[in-house]
Amino acid sequence: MAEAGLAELETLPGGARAALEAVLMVIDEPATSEELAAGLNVTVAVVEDLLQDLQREYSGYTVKAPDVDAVGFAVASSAPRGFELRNVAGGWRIYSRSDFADIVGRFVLEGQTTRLTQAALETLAVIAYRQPVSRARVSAIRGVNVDSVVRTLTQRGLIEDSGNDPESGAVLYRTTSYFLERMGIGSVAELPQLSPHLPGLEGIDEYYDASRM
Amino acid sequence: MAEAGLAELETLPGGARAALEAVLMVIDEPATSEELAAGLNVTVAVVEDLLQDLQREYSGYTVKAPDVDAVGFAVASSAPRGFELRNVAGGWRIYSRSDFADIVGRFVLEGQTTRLTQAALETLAVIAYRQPVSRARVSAIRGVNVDSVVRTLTQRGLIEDSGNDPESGAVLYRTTSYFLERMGIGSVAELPQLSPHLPGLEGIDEYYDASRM
Amino acid sequence: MGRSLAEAESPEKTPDAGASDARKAGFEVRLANFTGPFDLLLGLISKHKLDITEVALATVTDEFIKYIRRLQELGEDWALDEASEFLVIAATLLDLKAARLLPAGEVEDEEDIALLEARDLLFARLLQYKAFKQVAGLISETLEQEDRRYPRQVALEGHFAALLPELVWRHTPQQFAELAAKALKPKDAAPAEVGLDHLHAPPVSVKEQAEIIGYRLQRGAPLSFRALIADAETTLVVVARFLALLEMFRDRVVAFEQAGPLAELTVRWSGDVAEWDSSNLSEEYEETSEGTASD
Repeated sequence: MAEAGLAELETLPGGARAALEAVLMVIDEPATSEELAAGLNVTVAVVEDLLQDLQREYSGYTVKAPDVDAVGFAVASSAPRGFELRNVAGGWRIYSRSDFADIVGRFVLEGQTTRLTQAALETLAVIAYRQPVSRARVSAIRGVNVDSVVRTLTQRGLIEDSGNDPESGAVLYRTTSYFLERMGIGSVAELPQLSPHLPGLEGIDEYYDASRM
Repeated sequence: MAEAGLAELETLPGGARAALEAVLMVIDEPATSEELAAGLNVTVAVVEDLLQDLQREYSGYTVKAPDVDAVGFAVASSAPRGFELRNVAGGWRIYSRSDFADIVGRFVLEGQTTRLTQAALETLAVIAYRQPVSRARVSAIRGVNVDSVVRTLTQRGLIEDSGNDPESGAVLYRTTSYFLERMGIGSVAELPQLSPHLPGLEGIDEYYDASRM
Repeated sequence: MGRSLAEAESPEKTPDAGASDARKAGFEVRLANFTGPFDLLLGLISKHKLDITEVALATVTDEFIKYIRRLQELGEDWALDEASEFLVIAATLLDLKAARLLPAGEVEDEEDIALLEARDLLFARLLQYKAFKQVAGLISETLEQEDRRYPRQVALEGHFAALLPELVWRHTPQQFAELAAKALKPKDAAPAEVGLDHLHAPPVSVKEQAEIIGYRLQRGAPLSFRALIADAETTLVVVARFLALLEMFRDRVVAFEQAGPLAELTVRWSGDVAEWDSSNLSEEYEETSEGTASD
């Protein structure tokens, strides 16, 4: 059935590649390759190939032919486009290219986020690496009360309530997929390793879990 | 000055064309060529040339070379894209190509529920009782980021843009007549009074204004 | 990281400055994004350009206490949480200073081991804090870079929006109003409660403890420190009595005798009974304990 889907798409102008592009135009949050495959009625493998083709093409890496210069328009099409296709927070989405941030920023005022304070950044870092984690524990690690900062981060949609600690009943926090999106990564596993910053403290997690506050 | 602007844009990867694309790809409201020219710091004539180039390219009409078939990738790049640049009511915006309307429509319907989520309902309730109100304020009241929920409610025709806040310039939202219809009431004034449910509501505005971010 | 360390040092730049200069220094600290005792401790440690060793800690302890004193001289109002965190750190540092006096090698006493563990815990916490500070810097850079990309998030084109199935709407106006009331109710409306949870112990006044000690010692017989804290219910009381003794020693109303390292510490009354009053004690620790009590 998925093969029939692909054959059907290829009859349209621009084929499956253009169909995928058309769908990418209307999504307003990252779409997984599974969702895209279902929508296009093709296999996930086909969609993933197409996505990678598009990603490369938008970034201007498609020039393979040796005689590019002979064909005027080909040079133009090998230049990077003004937008890029990225795989973030587990899904695909189109973004304006960062080179044009200043220009795009003049048109897109809203949604532009204000910068986080140092306190908010440090709290966010602790939550990102220790999630799910209670406010009390974040507070113990940071050495200051973090209640209001946690509220701000929640309002900004960067962290969220992820249920209660079965033992203490305290609310546990975790980062959101919006956080992943803002970081441009697919999952928290892609965050830089903490251990290089923590020399000789391999056992600290166990220590903390034992003396949990 | 506009010429200096063009020279500057041409130093960026993809040049002025990509810069224009970057803007067109992320704006929600169609922009006039005058607005685009001002944002890019080039003349209107330059922008209009670029717009027409892009429009033709997206539609796959750039193929001029006679030896296109000899160059594999050129065929692909001359094919229409999945999106098109349209001039609607004097403004330019990128839309998904109409050839793919069926596929896009299927994708949009996939996974759509006929019911609003709890988050959407609560956001709608806040807007209904506090209108006209900005997203930032709704977000502060709800304690979470409401951007995507507001988009959903707008798409569903339940709320609409009602102009900008004179002070902050933020877009203000209000409920629509479709909302009244669904509620079975004639005007917002007919919404039940909140006070019985929320004693001490008088001070709530001050509370939120004080804790506003 | 480097920036905040430099900032944390700023209070040290104006030793013995005039009142207005000192006030300015304190003010600078507040502006300098100084976010708590760990920040300050890290700053002090890096200033001495030493590994976190016992030697550095002794110096750092002195400076930390000096810093607290300066803040109090400035009449800075501390937030309750901040003050209590400082108190905890100050107490730990005092413990550590005491631990430094222990001879290396034979550590048998459980209390000594506890002190060493407290030291290791403080080191571990500081290192961990430092690591998170560094990754916070990385996260900040990434967020800034990513902020330069704008996602395409346009409203659905009209003809697609029209395809959406009709919403199922089951709310009566009354139910909708209840929903609104719930959504509009202020969350976390009681900031007064915030931050009290971690105060496990009731507030203890150093002044009060000094009075207790004074009363016992003025009866004549010298008492061992062990005896003086025998009835202390919590560690906080022990810390308060220890601080009180330091204060009383400075006021020269008590004298210490100790036969050797780790030997029993004997405390003897040496002051003029008529003149001494616990209210003579410096306000150093008192302000925060009173703040704790009245809040």
